[in-house]
Amino acid sequence: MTNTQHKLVAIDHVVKRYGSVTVLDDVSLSVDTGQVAVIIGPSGSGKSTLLRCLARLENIQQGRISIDGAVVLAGDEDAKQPGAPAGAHAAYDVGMVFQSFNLFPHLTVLENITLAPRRVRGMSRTDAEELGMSLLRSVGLEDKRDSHPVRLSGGQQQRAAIARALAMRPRIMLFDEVTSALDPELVGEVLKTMRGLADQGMTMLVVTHEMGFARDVADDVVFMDHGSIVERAPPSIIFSEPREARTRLFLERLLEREGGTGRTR
Amino acid sequence: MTNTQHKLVAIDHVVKRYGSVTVLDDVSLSVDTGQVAVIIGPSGSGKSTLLRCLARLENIQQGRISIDGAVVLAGDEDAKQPGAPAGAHAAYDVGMVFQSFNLFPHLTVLENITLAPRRVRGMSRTDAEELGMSLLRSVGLEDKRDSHPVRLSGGQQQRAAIARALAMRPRIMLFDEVTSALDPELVGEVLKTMRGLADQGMTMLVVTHEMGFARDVADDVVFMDHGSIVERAPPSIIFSEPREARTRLFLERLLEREGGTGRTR
Amino acid sequence: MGDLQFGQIASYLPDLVDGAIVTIRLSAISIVMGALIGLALALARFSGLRLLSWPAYAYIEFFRTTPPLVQIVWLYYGLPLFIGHDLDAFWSAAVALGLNIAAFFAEIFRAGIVGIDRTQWQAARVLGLPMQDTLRFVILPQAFQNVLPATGTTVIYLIKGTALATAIGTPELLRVGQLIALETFRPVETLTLVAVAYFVLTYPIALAFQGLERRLAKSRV
Amino acid sequence: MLRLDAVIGDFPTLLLGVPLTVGITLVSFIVGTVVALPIAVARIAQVPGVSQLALGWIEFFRTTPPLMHIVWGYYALPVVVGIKLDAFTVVAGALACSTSAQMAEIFRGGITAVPRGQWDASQVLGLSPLQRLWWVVLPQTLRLVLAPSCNTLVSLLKQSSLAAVIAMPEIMNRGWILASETFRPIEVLTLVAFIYFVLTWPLVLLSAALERRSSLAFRND
Amino acid sequence: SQAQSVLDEIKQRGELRVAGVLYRPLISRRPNGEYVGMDVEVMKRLASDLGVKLNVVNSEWATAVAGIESKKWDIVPALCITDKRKEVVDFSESYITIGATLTIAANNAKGLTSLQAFDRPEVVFAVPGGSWSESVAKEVAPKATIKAFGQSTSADLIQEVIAGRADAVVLDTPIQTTVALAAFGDKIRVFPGHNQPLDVRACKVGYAYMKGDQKMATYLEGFTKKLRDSGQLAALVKQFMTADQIKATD
Ligand SMILES: Nc1ncnc2c1ncn2[C@@H]1O[C@H](COP(=O)(O)OP(=O)(O)OP(=O)(O)O)[C@@H](O)[C@H]1O
Ligand SMILES: Nc1ncnc2c1ncn2[C@@H]1O[C@H](COP(=O)(O)OP(=O)(O)OP(=O)(O)O)[C@@H](O)[C@H]1O
Ligand SMILES: [Mg+2]
Ligand SMILES: [Mg+2]
Repeated sequence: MTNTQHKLVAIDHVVKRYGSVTVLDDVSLSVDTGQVAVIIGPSGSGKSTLLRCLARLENIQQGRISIDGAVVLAGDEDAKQPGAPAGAHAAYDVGMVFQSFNLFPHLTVLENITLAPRRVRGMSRTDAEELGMSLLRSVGLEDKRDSHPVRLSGGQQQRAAIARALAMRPRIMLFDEVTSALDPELVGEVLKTMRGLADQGMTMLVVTHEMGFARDVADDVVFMDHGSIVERAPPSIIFSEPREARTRLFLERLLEREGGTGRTR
Repeated sequence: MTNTQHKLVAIDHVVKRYGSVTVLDDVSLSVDTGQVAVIIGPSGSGKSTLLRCLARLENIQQGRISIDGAVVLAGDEDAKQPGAPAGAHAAYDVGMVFQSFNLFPHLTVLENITLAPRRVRGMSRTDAEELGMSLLRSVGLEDKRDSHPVRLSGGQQQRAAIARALAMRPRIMLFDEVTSALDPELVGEVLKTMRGLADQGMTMLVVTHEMGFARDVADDVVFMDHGSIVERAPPSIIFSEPREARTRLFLERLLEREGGTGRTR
Repeated sequence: MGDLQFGQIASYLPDLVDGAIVTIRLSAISIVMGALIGLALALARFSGLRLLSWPAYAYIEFFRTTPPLVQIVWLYYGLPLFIGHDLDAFWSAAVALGLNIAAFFAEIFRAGIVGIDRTQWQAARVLGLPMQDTLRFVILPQAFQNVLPATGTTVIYLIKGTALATAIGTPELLRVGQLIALETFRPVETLTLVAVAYFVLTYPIALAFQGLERRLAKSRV
Repeated sequence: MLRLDAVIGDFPTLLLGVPLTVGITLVSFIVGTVVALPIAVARIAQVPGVSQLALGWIEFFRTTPPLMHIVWGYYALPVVVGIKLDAFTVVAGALACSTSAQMAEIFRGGITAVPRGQWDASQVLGLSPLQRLWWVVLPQTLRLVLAPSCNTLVSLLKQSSLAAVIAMPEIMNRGWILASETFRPIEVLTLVAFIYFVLTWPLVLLSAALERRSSLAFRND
Repeated sequence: SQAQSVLDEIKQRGELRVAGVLYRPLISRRPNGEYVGMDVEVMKRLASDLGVKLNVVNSEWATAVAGIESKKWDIVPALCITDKRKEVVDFSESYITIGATLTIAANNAKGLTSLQAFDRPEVVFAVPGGSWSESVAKEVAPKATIKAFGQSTSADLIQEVIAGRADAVVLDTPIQTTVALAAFGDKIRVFPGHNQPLDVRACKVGYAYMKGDQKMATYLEGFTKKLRDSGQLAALVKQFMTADQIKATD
């Protein structure tokens, strides 16, 4: 087993199958406190599944996932582990933001944010709303507190979703292609919010196609393909001289859309 | 009225309202045979509406749209025009491809393509399938003829949708953000198909955020904002020295997502 | 089972089978009729033409808000009074139930058609497909998939509802049960057998619709 | 020929049946709906045994006629097991059971229509399964289930006339008795239909209004 | 068609249509669809007298008379003649009289051993609403509670007594009681006794037809007389109205 004793997030030899299809194939990855890991890879390579396992939205067949040293998810084909029971760490140690925002459409923006603190943490309405407003201010949405999600632009919805996740004070934030459903000119505002979070030292795992963001913010870029981690390196290295041919091919394909001009970006 | 006598597509002072909201505000635009016009602009600026009017999916309140000199759509607030009745040109002079593909999910790819030629043009099944297969070959999908759309990747679906539109042998093709619902690494294949069409001399109006495509393929780039055409110029000019401040602001915002690196692409 | 005696009733099984056949015929006729009229009504409601949609609306609400039993009696006894033309008990029941169920089918079908994404209409329009082809080849096949579960429920509901024909003496299942009860004075036992017969008739239909739903769902995802 | 004047004097007798008809309808609807929710959840839950039990309940009450349940509850229970429930309980109970089957399917449709992402998002926030259902999913199903629930209520109102088979003096039983007394079944049943129409029409309007309003809140134009 | 008699219509059409109401032993429908009973026999003779076919049409009590007006059938047999009914239809002369008995559960604890005992509010009579049975119940026990069924058969009503849902039902003697006794044996009791009708309001049975049809009235009068005089009626009554005979046809 790899040495992951002191890492905040430790994914150890995780295998995840749907029926006979193996979606995550012996994946190991660890992230330190305050680190930002950007995960890239072709469609279907298992990026979302990896994040969903971390958020405990899926079960796994083998391996285990630990947060701050405590196992939170173990493979159900493995022998039962003694020691810390799953869930020793509160589920909300991990916050997640989705591509499709998934705001609750029947609630206002502020209600979206205060729901979990009130129902799960048992916060009073006043306290929760105070917390909610401070988060809304930090993502620049204080004037939208009483709007329903449909009345917001995509970028505003996504920022509200980030605020909602932060309201549970998670130690780790997961972002799954949070900008790909947005109009291009709205992408910037969400990336800016994420940048701010990274600057404040939040531990983040980010699946994205925004290479500019990866280059600027990531401590490490992880390239996945066919359910495995192919390569992990700091952005400066992976973009200029990827070790693996598969990584290079993928990055080239991403740039192909720019046409035959051969322009790099 | 502007002189649009000999243009293939002529949009003259078109006003389009939804209730009291004016979505197209006195828009005039003409495109010559074989020209490719790329339309850009912020969300809600009326780009889709303009294409939809051209495809006669909407009615208009004022102005008129002509194809090859014949009026195909006239404002319903204008006095009734003498002369050519609307629809003198077959509706299928104009083909359109949508952002969400809109393939018919209950039909196979080949059936999607042959439906209109058979029902509208009265082609025999054999002829229609022959035509369909040749189009599928041209978009590289001949092995998917009997698949249902759900079994295809987004990029394949979009290429099938293009083939379906082409099967009616339109003289003008409209593309409305045809790549924005696609995974980034699948965008290239669709853009390549469109590039091929442009090379063969198809007259095209393309709404897109792919600036690389605009730069390489467009004869003219049209910038729209708030229902009006702000500026129209060849790509070399509009990207380097846009005349209008609004155009520059929009292009800067598009690039902002690339982060604080100030990198241009 | 305590005081219940089923043995005596067993000898009437052939009669129950005859009754079941009448029930099946009644159901089949009214379902086909209801589906056809229902589709026409749904299209009329959808057409946006006042001249079509208002009568369709009135028809649907009339048949939904008045009891089907009364509709059967109206047709059986009222029709000869008003138009001088006579329908026998079987056809009165079949037609009345068909007209009734048409109203329910109409609403189901309309919901199915409305549920098809607008973009499908637009895609067909841009290809130049005329209205009737758009409906026939693009919209209705998809709507059919959407309304399958509701249709299954309605069909089962109708089969059980054919028992209302008893009121005018149509010799369907429940009526035959009634006659058996009259000869044996065993209504509870008879009705239990009748209920089993309804179950035998409807459960395969419930299963068939479940299966169809599952199959179509698979071809979608 | 239609001599409404001959029976109009008996109209108050029919009206006396309204409270009972409405009472049976409301009680069985409320009880059926409350029971339906856990059944629907059990049907969706992938717990072996529990889902099958729920499915069995739904299919049993969907495929067998409520008439049989009433006759069993009223006549067979006292004889077979010595339980003697009063007529109202039997009818309301039987109708509540079939309502629970219908409403469970409606709830299931509503719950499964809520995108998976809503469950995921609320789970990641740490909400318990019940909290997810109550605070996030159910409120979103409202707009989908309101209209079909209204339709169920409308059908139920008419089905409450089954109480006539055990001589409960609701509208339909009173109608048949009047018809036997006056020999004017068409006229009497026309009055009966009119009363049902007056009772159901507001529900139909309400259902349409609810459908329109609740879908508005989710549109962004 | 007002002036024309139904009788002419019957001859024209070559078919006599009779409402197939259910009133054993006068007329009943076997589960296999066959109609049997004394009135069926009488109607067969009527049809052959007219030189036409007999067609017994499915029918129900509540709507039987309406069927005469809407020309579903020409004659409704087996109806007790009452003044109220005479307002709507005309009747032939009565050809048979039926008495009534009260059937109760053997284990009934209300002490129903005398007629006075029935005349208490806590005694419940299950009857078809608007029927002759109901009028009998109201006459013998005006204080008793009436539980009126809109649509029911005597089998449903017996069930009321068996399940303890009602105390008594009014059955005509002796046929219905015979069948009931055969089915339930010592679970039920008949008051005053089997083949012992109550001394009240016997049901005079006649045939109903379209009101004001003089020709029909005259014809039926002649036919009934012929039937009675020839001894056929007495033979039919003997054949159908005895308990033993009914048992034999089961
Ligand atoms: N519920 C499921 N049942 C079966 N297979 C699944 C399921 N969910 C995902 N998969 C499969 O798992 C694989 C990995 O999916 P995943 O969503 O993790 O990929 P991804 O890298 O996030 O792709 P994308 O860039 O398209 O979001 C895919 O092949 C997918 O088809
Ligand atoms: N059916 C409608 N009713 C009312 N307003 C509408 C309707 N359809 C579009 N609009 C409005 O018309 C304006 C132009 O919409 P349009 O879809 O043409 O913009 P767009 O430039 O294509 O935007 P995007 O980049 O988001 O696709 C928007 O403000 C939109 O809200
Ligand atoms: Mg993904
Ligand atoms: Mg658009």
